[in-house]
Amino acid sequence: MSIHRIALAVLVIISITSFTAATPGPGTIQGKVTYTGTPAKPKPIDMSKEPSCAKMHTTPATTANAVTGPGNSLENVVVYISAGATDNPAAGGTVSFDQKGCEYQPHVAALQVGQELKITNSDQTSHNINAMAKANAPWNKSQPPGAPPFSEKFDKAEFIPIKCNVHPWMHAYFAVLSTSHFAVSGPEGDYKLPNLAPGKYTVTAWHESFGTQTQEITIGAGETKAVNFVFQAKPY
Amino acid sequence: MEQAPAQALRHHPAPPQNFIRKYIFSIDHKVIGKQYLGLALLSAFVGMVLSWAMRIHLGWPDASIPLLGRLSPNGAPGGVMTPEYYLSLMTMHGTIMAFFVLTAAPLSGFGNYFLPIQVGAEDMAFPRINMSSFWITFIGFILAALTFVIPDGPPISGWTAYPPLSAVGPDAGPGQGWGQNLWGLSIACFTVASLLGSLNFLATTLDMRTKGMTLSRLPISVWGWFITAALGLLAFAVLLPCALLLILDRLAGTSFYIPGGLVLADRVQPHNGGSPLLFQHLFWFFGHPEVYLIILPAFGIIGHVLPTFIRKPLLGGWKVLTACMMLIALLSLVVWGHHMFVSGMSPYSAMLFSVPTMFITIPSIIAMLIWIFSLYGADIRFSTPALFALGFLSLFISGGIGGFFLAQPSTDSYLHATYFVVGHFHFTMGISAVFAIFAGFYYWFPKMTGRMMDETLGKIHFWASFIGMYGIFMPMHFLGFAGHVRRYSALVDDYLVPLLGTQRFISIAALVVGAVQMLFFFNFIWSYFKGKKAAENPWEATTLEWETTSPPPIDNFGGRRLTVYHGPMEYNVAGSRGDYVMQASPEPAAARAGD
Amino acid sequence: MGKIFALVVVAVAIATAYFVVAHVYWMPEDISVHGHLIDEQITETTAGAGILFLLGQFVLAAFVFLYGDSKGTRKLKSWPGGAKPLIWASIVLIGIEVLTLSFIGSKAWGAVYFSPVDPNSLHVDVQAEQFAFYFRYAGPDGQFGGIHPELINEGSQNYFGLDPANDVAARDDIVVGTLTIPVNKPILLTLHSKDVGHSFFVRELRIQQDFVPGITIPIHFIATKTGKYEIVCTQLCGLGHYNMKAYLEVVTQDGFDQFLKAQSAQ
Amino acid sequence: MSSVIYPQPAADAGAARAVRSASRPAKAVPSYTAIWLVVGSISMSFAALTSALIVRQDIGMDWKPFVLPPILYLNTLVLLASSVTLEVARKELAATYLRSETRPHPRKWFYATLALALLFVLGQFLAWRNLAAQGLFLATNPSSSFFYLFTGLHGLHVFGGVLGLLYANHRSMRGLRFAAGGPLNVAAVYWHFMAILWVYLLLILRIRM
Repeated sequence: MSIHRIALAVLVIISITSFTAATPGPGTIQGKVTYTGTPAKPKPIDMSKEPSCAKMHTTPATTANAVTGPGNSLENVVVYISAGATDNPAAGGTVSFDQKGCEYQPHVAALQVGQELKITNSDQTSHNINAMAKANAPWNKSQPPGAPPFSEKFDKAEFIPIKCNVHPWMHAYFAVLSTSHFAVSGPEGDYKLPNLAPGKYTVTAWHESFGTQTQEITIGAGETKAVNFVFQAKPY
Repeated sequence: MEQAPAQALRHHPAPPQNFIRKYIFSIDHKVIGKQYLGLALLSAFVGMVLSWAMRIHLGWPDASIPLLGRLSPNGAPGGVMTPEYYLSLMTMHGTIMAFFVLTAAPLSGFGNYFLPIQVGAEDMAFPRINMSSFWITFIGFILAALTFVIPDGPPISGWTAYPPLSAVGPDAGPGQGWGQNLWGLSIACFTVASLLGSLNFLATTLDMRTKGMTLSRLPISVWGWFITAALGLLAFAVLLPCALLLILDRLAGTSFYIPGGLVLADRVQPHNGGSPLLFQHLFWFFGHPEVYLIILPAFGIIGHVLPTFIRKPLLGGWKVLTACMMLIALLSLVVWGHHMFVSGMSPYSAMLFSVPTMFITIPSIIAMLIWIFSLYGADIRFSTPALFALGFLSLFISGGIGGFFLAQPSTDSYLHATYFVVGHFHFTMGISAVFAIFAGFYYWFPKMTGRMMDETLGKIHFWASFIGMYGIFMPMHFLGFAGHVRRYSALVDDYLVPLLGTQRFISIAALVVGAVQMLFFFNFIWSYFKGKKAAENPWEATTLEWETTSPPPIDNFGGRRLTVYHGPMEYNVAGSRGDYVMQASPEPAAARAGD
Repeated sequence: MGKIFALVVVAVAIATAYFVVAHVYWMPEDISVHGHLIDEQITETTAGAGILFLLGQFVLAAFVFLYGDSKGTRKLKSWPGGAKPLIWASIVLIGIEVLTLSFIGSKAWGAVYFSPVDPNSLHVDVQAEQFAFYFRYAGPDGQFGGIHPELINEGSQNYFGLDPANDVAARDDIVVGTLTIPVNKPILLTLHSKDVGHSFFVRELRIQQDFVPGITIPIHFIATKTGKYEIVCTQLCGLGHYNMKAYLEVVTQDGFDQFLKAQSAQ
Repeated sequence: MSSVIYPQPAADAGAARAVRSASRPAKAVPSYTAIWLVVGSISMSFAALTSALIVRQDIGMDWKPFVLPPILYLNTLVLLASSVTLEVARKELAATYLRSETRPHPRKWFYATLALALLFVLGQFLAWRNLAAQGLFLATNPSSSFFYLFTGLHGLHVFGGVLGLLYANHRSMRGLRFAAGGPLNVAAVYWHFMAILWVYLLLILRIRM
C-alpha cells in the first residue's frame, strides 16, 4: 500500500520536474486567506451515539464548517485558477480521503476531474459516504469496518457536499476542479499555486460557508506574486 | 348443469402436441398448477438462500461470504455485507416468501391443480385467463429478481415499503431508486395475477361442479381455496390502488403519501401535504388479510389431509371448520389497525381495532380444537403427510399464542417491532403454511407425478424441520421479551451485544434446517424419476382426485363425468369395501362405527 | 412414531414454558410511573396465553400418543358429545379471557395515552433523522425557535433548521444528541421527523412511539430512577437503522440544572 | 363463454316473456358469475381510492378545489345514452332471434353504443385538455391528482368494456347467438356498471371540489 503511494509520489515528482524543465521559469501565485467579522465559533460534537469514535477524541471534536487560525486566517479554502491557464496537465497521483474518529480527513478534498479518489474507513464502525452530487452522478455507499478502500472518479467540475447518514455530524466536500492548478489553504490560511506559465490568470477562492471570490492577476516568467483573499464571515 | 355432457372436453378439443402449448403456454390447469409449484419451489430456494446470508451476517457480522461479494461488489465489498445490503436481502426475502411462495404455492399451485378435479370439472372456468395469471405472476417474479442485477440493488424498505422511505426515491438511500420501482411493478403484476386467479377459483367452484357435488359435499380444501379467493378478490383490489399511488408519488411527482418539508440528502423534497399513515391504512387493509390468504388454504389442506390419515371425518363435519374459516376471513377485513398501534394512529382507534383482533382467536381456537379432538379415538397412520399435518397443529398453536400479546395495544407497545413479532409471524403464516405445503406436497405428489416420494427421507425431513423450526423461532420470542429490535443488520446497542450468542444459536439452527430442505429437494427430484409407481389411490382417500389415474388425463377423468353421492370424509364406514366410501361411488353410506 | 412425536411436543412446550417463566430473557426493570401497568398486562397475558399453549400442546401430544401406532385393529370412536361442547367452551372461555384482557389492557393503554399532560412538565422537542435523534430544550427564554427545513445544515450542527439570524427565540435553543431529563418530573416530548418514519423506543420507560413525517406526536411520562438508558429506533428507516440510537440520561434536579447551565454557556 | 346457455326459440310462448327470458342467461354461466365478481372487485378498488381521497383531503392542508370542466356532464349523458342504446340493441336482437334463426339481425343500435362509447372517451380527453389549459396537471395539487386518477382509471376500464363489446360482437358472427348469448349479457352488465361507476365518481369529485 505505502510502497504504492511512494511510487506514485515519485512519478508525480518526475513528471513535474520534466514539465518545469520544458517551460523556462514558471511563475507562482501564493497568498493568505483571512476573514473579517465574527464567524460562528466551532460547536462541540456529541458522539455519544458512537462510543468507538467518542473515545478517540480526548477533547470533543468540533464542527469544521468554518475553521479559523491565528491572525484571522481561514482554513479549508479552495484556491484555484478558474481562467487563463493554457496548460492543464492531469494532476497525477491519488487523493486519499479517510474516515477516522467519525470525522472526515481532510474536510475538503480537492481533486481534478478524472483524478482517482481513494476512500478508506479506519473506524471500528460502519460509515456510509453519501456524495450528493448534482453535475456528476450522485452515489451513496456504505463501508463496513475492515472493508477494503474503494476508489471513485468524477467527470465534471463540481463542489460536492459529502455526508455520512449514520453519523449526521460528518460532513465534508469534494472540490472537483477542471484545472490542475489548485490548493487548499492550510492552518495559517496560506496556499501556493506553483508552475504557472507567464500570463494573465483568474484566481478563485471558494469557502463552504462564506462563498466565492475571484481576483485577476498577471505574472511574468519566474515571478512569484501574492494574492490574498479576505472573506466576510457570518456569525450564523 | 344438466347439459354438462355437451361441454365435455370443451377446453381440450385434442391434447396439444407441440412442446410450447403442452408445457409452457398450456391452458391445462394441471400444468399451470405445476408451473406455480415450480415457481414457488424456485422462489423458496432463493428466499432461503437470502435468509442464510442474513443469518450468517447476524451471527458473525465480520464474516466474509465470498459468493456474495461476487454477486454484488457494492453490497458486499470483499464479501462483508453492508447494512443496506442486509436490508435489501431482508426486503426481498419477505417479498419473495410472502408472495411468490406462501401465496403462490398453497393457493395458486395446489388450488389450480386440484380444485377443478375435486369439484369434478375438466378445467378451470377460464383456462386462458388462468394461463395469463401464471405468466403475469412470472413476470412479477422476473421483475423482483432483476433488482439483484441492477447497479442500484434491491430496495431496502422492507416488504411493507412504508413511505416516505419507499416514496422519495434515491435520496432515501441505496436501492430506493430503480430497485424500489421494479419492486412496485413486481407487486402490481402479482396483484393483477392474483385477482384473475381468484376470479377463476370462485367461478369454477360456483359453476363448474359436477353432478351431485353440492356445497355440503365440497372437500374442505376446496372451501379453503374458495374462501381465500373471495378474500383475495377484496384484499388485492385494495393493494392495487395502494401500490399505484406509491408508484405515482415516485415517478409522477404526486404527493399522496409524502408530506411537505422533508429533508433528505440535504435538499427539501419537492412534495407537500401527503400522509404516510394513508399508505399504512391502505397497505394493512390488504396486508392483514394477506396473512389469511396464506394460512386459510393451509387450513383447507390440513382439514383435507388429516381425515385421510386418522381414518375419521373431522369433528363437526365440514360445517364447523368451514364456518371458522369464513369467520376468520370476515374478521380479517376489520382488524388491519393492529399493525399500527404505535404508528401515531389515534389511541382510541387502537382500542377499536384491538377487540375484533382478539376475537379472531375464537374461530382459530375452535378450528384447532376440531383438529385436535378429531384425533381422539383415531387410528393415525404416520405417513409423511400426516406427520407434517400434526406438526402444523403444534406449530400453529405456538404461533397463535403470540397473537394474544400483539393484539393488545398495551403489550404491543413494548413488543412491537421486536423479534417477538418476527417469531410470531414466522410461526403462524410462515412455518405453519410451509408445513401445510409440505403435507400437501407429500400427499398429492403421487397424484401429480404417478410416483411415491421416499418415506424415509420424508420422515427425516419432517423431524429435522419440526425440531429445527422450533429452534429458530421460539428463541426469537424470548429475544422479543428482551426488547431485541427487528430489522437490525448488526447488534451495536449496548443491551443487544450480550444477545449475540442467542442470535448465533438461531443462525446455526437456521443453517441446519436449510440444509435439511436440500434433502427434500433431492427426494423430490429423485422420486420424480425413480420413485416407486403410485396406485390411483395410495392413501385410500375419498375425494374425486383419487378416482382418476395418476397423473390424471388431460380432461381429468378420461371423458367420464362423475356423479357424486357422498361427502368428502366418509371414512370408517362399516360395511364398505375397506373402511371408506369414495365420493363418486354409488354404494350407500352405511352407519359410521363409533357414532 | 406417535410416542416420539408426543415426547418432542411435550419437551418443546416445557422448555418454552421454562424460558418464559424463569425470565431467562425478560424486560429490564421499569423506570416509569405507568410502566408497571404494562408489565402487569404482559404478565397476565403470559399467564392466560401460556395456559392455553400448554393445554393445546399437551392434549395434542396425549391424543397422538394414545391413538397412534395401532395396527389398524382398534375400533375407532369419536369424541363423545361431538363438536358443540368444544365450540361453546371456546366461545365462552376465550370470550371471557379476551374481554378481560382487553378491559384491563385498556387501562394500561389509557395510562399511557389518555392521561392528561401536566401543564408544567418539561417540554423537550425531538427530531429524528437518518440516523440519529436530536433533542431541543427551549433555553432561558422558554421559547422554541421556528423550524425551517431549508436551513437544516448538519455541517454546522443546525439539525432543526433554526434561524438565529432573524429569530430571537431560536438563539438560545439548546440542541443536543443526548436526552437529559430530571428524575420524578413530568416530561413532554414532541416527536417529529426530518425525513422518513422512525420510532422512539426506550425499553425501561415501556414507551414505543413512531415518528410520522408531516405530523408532530406528543408523548409524556415520568422517569422514576436516575441512570443512563438507550433510546433506539424501531421503525425501518434506511441503511443505518440498526445504528440509530441515543442515550437517555435521567439525572437529579441539580444535575439537570448544571446540564442546562453548561449547555447555555456554549 | 360456454355454449350451454342459449335458450331455444320459444315457439308458442308469449313474445314479450320470451324476449325477456332470451336476453337473460340460463343459470350457472361462469362468465356471468365472473362479471359480477369483477364488478365487486372494481368497486372495492374505487372504494379504496375514495377513502384515500377523503383522508388525503382532510389531512393535507393543501387541497385546492377547482371547477370541474362542464363537458364532464355532457360526457355523463353520452355514457348513460350508450347504456340505453345497448339495452335497445339487446331487446331488438332478442326479438329478431326469436322470430327466426336465419334472418340477418340488425346491429345499428350496437354500433350506436360503440360510437357513444368512443365519444365519451373523447369527451374525457377534452376534459383533460381543459384542465391542462388551466395549468392543472397530475402532480399540481392533490385535487387534480385525484381527478386525473379517477378519470384515467375509469377511462381504462371503459376501454376494457369496449373490447368486451367488440368480443361479444365477434362471437355473434357465428350465427344468431348475439341477442341471447352469454357474451353480450356479460358485456352489458359490465357496461352498465361503467355508467354507474362514472356517475358515482363524478358525484364524489363534485362534492369534494
